Amino acid sequence: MTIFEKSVTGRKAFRFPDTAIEKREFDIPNHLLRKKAPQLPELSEPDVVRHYTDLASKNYSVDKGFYPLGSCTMKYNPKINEYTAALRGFSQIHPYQPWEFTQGALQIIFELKEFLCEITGMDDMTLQPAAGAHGELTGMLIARAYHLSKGDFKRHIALVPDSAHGTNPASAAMAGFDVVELKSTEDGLIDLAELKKNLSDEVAVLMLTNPNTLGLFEKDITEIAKMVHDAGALLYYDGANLNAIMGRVRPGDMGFDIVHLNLHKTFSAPHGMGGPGSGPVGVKSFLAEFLPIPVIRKADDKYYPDFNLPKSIGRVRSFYGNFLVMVKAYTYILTMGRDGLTHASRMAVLNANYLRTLISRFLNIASPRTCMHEFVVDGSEFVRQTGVKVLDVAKRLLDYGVHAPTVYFPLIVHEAMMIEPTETESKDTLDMFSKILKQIVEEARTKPDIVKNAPYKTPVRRLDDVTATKKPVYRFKRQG
Amino acid sequence: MTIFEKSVTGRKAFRFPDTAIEKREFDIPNHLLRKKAPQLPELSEPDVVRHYTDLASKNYSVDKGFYPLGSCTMKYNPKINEYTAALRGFSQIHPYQPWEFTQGALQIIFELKEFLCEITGMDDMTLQPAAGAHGELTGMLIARAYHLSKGDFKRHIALVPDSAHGTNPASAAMAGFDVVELKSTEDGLIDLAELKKNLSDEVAVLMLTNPNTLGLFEKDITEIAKMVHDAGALLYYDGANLNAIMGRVRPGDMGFDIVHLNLHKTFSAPHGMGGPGSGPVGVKSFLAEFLPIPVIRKADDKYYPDFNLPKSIGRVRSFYGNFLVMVKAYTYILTMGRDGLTHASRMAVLNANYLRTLISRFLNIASPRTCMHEFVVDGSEFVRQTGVKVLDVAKRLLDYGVHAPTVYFPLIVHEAMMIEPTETESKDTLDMFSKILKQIVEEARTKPDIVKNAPYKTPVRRLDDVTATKKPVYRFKRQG
Amino acid sequence: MHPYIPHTDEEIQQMLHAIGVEHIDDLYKDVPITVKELKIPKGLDEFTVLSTLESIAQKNAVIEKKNIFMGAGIYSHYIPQVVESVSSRPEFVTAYTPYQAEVSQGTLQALFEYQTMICELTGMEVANSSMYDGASALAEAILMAHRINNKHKVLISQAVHPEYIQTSRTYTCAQKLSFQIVPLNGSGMTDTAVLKNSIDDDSCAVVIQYPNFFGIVEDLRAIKEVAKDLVFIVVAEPFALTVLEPPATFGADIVVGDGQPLGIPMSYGGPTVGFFATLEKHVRKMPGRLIGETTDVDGNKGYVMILQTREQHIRREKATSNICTNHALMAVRNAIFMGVLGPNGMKEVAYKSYSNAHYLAERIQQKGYKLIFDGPFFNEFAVRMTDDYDSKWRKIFQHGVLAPLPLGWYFNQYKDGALACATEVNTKESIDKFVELLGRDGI
Amino acid sequence: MHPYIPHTDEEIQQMLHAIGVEHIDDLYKDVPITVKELKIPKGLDEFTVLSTLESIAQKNAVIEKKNIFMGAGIYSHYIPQVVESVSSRPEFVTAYTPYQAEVSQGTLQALFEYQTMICELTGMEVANSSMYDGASALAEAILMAHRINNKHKVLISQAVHPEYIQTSRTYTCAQKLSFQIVPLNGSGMTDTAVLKNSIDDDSCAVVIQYPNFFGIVEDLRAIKEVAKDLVFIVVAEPFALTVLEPPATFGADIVVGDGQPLGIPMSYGGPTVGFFATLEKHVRKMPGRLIGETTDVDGNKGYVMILQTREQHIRREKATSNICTNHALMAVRNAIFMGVLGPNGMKEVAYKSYSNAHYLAERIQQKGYKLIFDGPFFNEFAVRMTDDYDSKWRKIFQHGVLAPLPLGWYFNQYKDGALACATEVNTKESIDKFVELLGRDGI
Ligand SMILES: Cc1ncc(COP(=O)(O)O)c(C=O)c1O
Ligand SMILES: Cc1ncc(COP(=O)(O)O)c(C=O)c1O
Repeated sequence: MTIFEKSVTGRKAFRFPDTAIEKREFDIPNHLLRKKAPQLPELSEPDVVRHYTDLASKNYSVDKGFYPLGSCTMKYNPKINEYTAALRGFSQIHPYQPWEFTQGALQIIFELKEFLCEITGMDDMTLQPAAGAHGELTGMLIARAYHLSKGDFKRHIALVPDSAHGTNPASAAMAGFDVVELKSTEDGLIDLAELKKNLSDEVAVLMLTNPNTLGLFEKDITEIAKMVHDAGALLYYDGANLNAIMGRVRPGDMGFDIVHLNLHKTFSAPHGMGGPGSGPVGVKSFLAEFLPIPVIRKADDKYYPDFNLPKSIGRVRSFYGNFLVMVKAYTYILTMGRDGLTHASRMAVLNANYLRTLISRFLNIASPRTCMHEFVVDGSEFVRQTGVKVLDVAKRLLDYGVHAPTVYFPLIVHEAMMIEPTETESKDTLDMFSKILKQIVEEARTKPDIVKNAPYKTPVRRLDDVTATKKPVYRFKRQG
Repeated sequence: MTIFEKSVTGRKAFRFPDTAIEKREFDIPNHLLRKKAPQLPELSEPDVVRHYTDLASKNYSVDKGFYPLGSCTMKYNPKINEYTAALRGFSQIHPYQPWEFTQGALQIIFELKEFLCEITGMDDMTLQPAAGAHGELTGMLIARAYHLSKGDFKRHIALVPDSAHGTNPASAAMAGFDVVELKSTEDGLIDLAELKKNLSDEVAVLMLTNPNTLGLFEKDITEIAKMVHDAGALLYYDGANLNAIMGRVRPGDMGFDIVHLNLHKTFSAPHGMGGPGSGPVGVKSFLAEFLPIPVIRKADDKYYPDFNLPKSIGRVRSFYGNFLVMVKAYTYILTMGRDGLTHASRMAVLNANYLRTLISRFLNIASPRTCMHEFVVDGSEFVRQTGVKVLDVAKRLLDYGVHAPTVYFPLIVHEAMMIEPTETESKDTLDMFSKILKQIVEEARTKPDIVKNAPYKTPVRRLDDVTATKKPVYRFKRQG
Repeated sequence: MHPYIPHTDEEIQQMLHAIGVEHIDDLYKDVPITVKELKIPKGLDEFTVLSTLESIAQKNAVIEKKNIFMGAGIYSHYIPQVVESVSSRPEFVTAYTPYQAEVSQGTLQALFEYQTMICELTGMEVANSSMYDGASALAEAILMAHRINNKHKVLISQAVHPEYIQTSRTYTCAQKLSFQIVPLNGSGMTDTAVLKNSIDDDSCAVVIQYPNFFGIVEDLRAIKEVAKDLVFIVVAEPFALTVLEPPATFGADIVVGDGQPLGIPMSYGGPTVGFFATLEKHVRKMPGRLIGETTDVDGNKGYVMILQTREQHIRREKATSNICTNHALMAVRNAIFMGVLGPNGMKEVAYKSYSNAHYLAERIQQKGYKLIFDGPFFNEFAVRMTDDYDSKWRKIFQHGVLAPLPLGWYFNQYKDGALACATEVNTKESIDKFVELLGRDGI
Repeated sequence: MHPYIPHTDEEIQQMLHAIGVEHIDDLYKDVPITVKELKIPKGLDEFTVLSTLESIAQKNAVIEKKNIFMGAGIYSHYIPQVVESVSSRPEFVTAYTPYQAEVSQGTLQALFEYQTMICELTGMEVANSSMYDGASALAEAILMAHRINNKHKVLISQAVHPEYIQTSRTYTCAQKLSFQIVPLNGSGMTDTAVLKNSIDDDSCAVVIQYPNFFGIVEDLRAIKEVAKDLVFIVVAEPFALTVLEPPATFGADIVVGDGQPLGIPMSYGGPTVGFFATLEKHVRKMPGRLIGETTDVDGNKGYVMILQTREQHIRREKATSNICTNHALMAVRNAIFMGVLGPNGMKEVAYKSYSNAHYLAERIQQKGYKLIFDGPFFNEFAVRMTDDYDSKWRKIFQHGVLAPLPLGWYFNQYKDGALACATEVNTKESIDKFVELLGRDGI
């Protein structure tokens, strides 16, 4: 039942203190005064609690179990992070307070930036973007500003591999580039010949993620970087997959000029049903002057926001970004330290390879190469043989109490299932998941209808999203 | 799966700071040093979170839905109470700090005592007892001390109605009394003749709750009090049912000499799967000298603990009692105020009578009289007609997503179902519950097996508690 | 071993064995080593981390709620504890985008209800399930306007939040959109005469804030009259919408704003959440995620993501936006907050804010300061202070009061100006105290 | 209308109508009116309540963990945030006694696991699912001993926590039990010679604390040797049990203690939780609730309350105890905490506490103070200060240090004594600072 159907006129869950100031009627022209109150629900406090307790019980979450959503790095979200972010000194401050009195907040931003620069091998960074895609837009606007600042007006192309995440081309387009798709090799890697063919003085940027969306490390990265730079273009790093390589190799060292990160992936900030995240963008020093304003700097042991960047691309959002998410990432980095972060990457890679090994015994893996922190199952043979779709397998997994992997992405793998266990999962969990998946594959061969009609044990069963889009219902409407 | 089965040797979820002090080996005789480590589970932090998240999902709770457990006053537990009790100034203080530096804590205890004295009409109070039964023991020991102090050594009897809660006779026995059960009238009230017959100079106390466990107000209470006092005995009030009468009549005004309360019932502190609660005991002034030590007093605007009560019964537990529970009750009383508490009682009585009316349409109510905050269904006719037990009905209710009422209590009603909705439930909820119950009664008549084999939708189905007690398994043991 | 990483040495060996390699480094064969050791501190236990963070937090001054007289996009309101308790449930916090709808009905229904509430507040027909913040929501609205009519000139009121304008410029700089700032008249409203004259054939959209940055309630009817053929974008404040006629009434095409006032702590400005609402006819041009109602195979009601072909994961470079991770948790927080306050609580906040702001304005005026504009205002207003106001403002802060925003930060012409705000958290006593401080010598 | 009470006027009317009465007062016909208006304040909004409580909390001095050198029954330990987060889940907090086992498996399994952990710590065969606190658990243990052998004299070590002895006296005063306090020898251990001589035919039980109130590790083997035929009751500290041989090894019949050290904040002393463990042969004499394993009709494992015939709701005045509401949530908190620390973490705390306490003792001795006893101690020890120690102690407090407990409160013979404590939260720096304060002039 929706919250609106639980509403009873006159019920209330709130009470406010007296301000000792007389209530006034609005002295505002009548046509600007609201005639019909918005139909918000009227509830008691227990009503509210029960409504959302009920909704909560209908959600799968990391705290509940295994959530191997490829590309999303659903690692465990430490409880201490929630605590530190809720400290009054962080949550109860106004962004326009005099900066002398928000030195703690500015210190967090500054030091987090330093940490992340060190981890990525970049020279400067903005923490303003609110998510990965937001960071991509920021980074691509920086690339644009850079070329324009050199008077180089003809670089209108962004090269994006066909294996890239959808946000890459979308962000490139928002930043004004024409997107040219690079076909990958059979292996799912950058095809050097293809790259060469497409490089020209019209190319502004090549966007990559490394390891790429197949979980494979682009071993030719140094070569690629050289080619791109020789062509006068910039190399952009989508940091979604940084969780594989921390403490071993850094995007900056590989030749990347611009990097975005996802604090809600690699740095353990929770995903909040879809956000908020945080998408810092790091750059090599020659691009620092284009960063969004303000940039946080330190002088004489004081931190301050610097608005004086005449070449800045400007702002990409209000204030300083998702500050409380930064507090969580900062807490996490202090907790993990250089040793812990390195260990995390190594265990993430170990987990992925172990699970890959188990699953390879009964499903095809898209690439024969050792994977990094994730891998992709190629379900095409399975689908052909059983008539069961990868989507069906995903739904059936829900019945067994685990979350499904990312499906049908990356687009270059047919019937893809993209699996990222992360380092916080244990061997037992991976064993269990592999066993479940194997059982489903078995079911698909012997009793395919069971799988095709799954799920059965979820709060609702298979939902009709086709009709939902064809005849969209955007909001609750009272009957009659 | 138990937490022990999830354990993996060497896993850890903790890390401690360095103290900068060298680790020493124990300089303790060898036979006193532990040889075999306790088998506690070894887990990671995510393991712990998931284990308890899973357990949590298997619990019914007030935040989830209707919990009409008669006699338990399962009212909504306000979120603000949890917040105030967690304030560092309350949760992070040692009970042996100099009392000059715990003035806030002592103020809470003192003022809460004053509030509760006002609400109950008593003159003084201790907040030391940890629960209702603990309060009963305290109160009965005070009664004992009182009679002894007067040199009255022969009063060895505590009168307890047959409708009383089990803790009443148990507490009386612990306080050294011989328990004599008073038979109730047909109506479930105190039988004045029976009382008269049992009163003598050997009777120390009559224990009552009013309204009683049938939810009926003992209308002859003034008469009863007079009889008891005339016989030289004391009148004890079990405050479990105070939620019916706040702001209208007070135990002290009815003639009660000793009162215990349950802060976890009437005053909204949560029940915590079975506790902690808090069971303050209030007394008339002539009994104040017997209260447990320390008593919190105020002088010159300072609060202090007074240990100088030579006639005190002593301590009933360590320190000051369940202090954080007191903070919750204090928060609640400030929030509700005199108006809110009175309103709460009235709405609790309205809810009970409304639900009683609905249910009386298809089940027998134990008493024809208007009820107070709860009422009892007499299921004997239903059981006779359908062969379905009240226990079965209780189990079937679980399938419909509500908690069952208290069953088989009070003992004087055959096949009792004791229903207490509390004031925080809405009319919609009561309508829904009555509808569910009606449907189950219907099922019992038409398809009794459905009810007899319930529940079906719960995390486990009907459990075998007979074998569990016959061949008890007290703890987890590793196989083999 | 790290508390969050479960692997024991033994398990690592077993896993390596199963994979068929000897060392973890064997898995990294393709990957060069460029780092010997990261120059960040070694990992710490949580108690040391906690005390470190606590001492950093101490370096931020927390002003008592009642002493905050600044808004300017981030507002201090009461947030009932139940909002915090419910929205911090791990089932909400640790879930992601509802890719598997059948195990995400909590998320989906909560967002569907959020969308409905935003529709109710704004009067619009469709709302998405969140944007990053108000500023980026406006930027996306402008991009959407461009998609609607393919025109290039955006007429934007000078009284739109300066950071929103900056953000919109950044977002749109590559789209060949030009911005023309429309100045204000003496009452602090966007000058409709100038607006009218500025409209030409290539004019894409008009952007008005309601109430505007200076607190003045803009006459949306008058705007619409002169800008009929433009895409009409309104940036709105949610509490104001409970008492002001919703933008839909005046023909708004897109209504955006920031949800921070609705139960989100000030948080140094983030995370907040952007709301975004429009008309059904524009829905396929709309950015962001949409949740819709549907049924499952058994006919039970349920919720799913709809119209996903607008989005980046399907449409890629042709998507209506690049947004992927949005601010769902904050949107649900808004919904929980509105569920607690209901229409009457929302209105009570609006009334109290209005009354307090007007009392504050009177008291300030009694001290001899003049309001900059004479238009009707809601809970913020601009007042002329003195040329040294910025330093006065810092001094007042040291008395535990966050005084009105120095307008000189953003507006040369209001160098001596301040933007004052009051909400339900201020009291007569706190206002009187602030006004006294304002007039005190040496401050 | 109150936020927690949902009734609208209209609903009240409908309900009254259904009941068939006109006014709510009609439901109260039997009930006299003796109150016109309660003399307590009117109800307040939650923000005013919150600021009231915050200002009351401010009146309590919170000492930084590392500067706490007092235990005496309540100990300052680290509590990982995950313990707080998990144990505050509303599914645990807002449930009651698992009367309906099928919807209480969370509670039941958690308590079953808790029982198992207590058995592991103590070495005993059965543990119940909680008592109120350590003191009342001891009192109940003594009553149980009396049920076991029906004898009347309880020999109780002088080094049992004084409040535990007081509580036991109160609980048992009506049972004709007599208490004899057994004094200590020079090493601070219960004097076995005196104990031996005190035993007679009517001796019921011997009660020893392990480590004892003065921190000394009692030789349980020696006690058992002289008190073979008595019910052997041990009051134990849980962290010590991870490194000391468990009481079961020495023939204990009942082991009780307080679970506060295991993840429960000091909380001004409450709520904590009492643990209670015994041998299977005594189980039917045991107080409190027991959870056992069983199966459901489908053969699935599950948990239920067992042996309920011992309890008050069935056995009434013949029950083994009157306890009903117990401290389940605190017991589960103990279990969560032990789940986080595991055997190694528990041991690490024990080692750190031991090492810190011994460093502290050395430093104090270097200042010329003498330990009262020369027996081996765990994390507490008694030291002779000066006669004015109580006032010194208060002065030190004003420097932000909670110094050792003045023993004069409870023991005339140790008027100049103090009971010091160190745990893993203290550091070299904090210990050095305290010792410096102790020696400073004017303090
Ligand atoms: C490879 C990759 N790039 C970019 C993104 C976009 O990041 P965000 O969702 O934070 O905007 C994602 C996120 O899902 C991703 O997986
Ligand atoms: C009528 C009555 N009296 C006494 C008690 C005992 O209170 P507690 O459980 O807090 O010990 C109860 C509790 O269930 C009760 O219902």
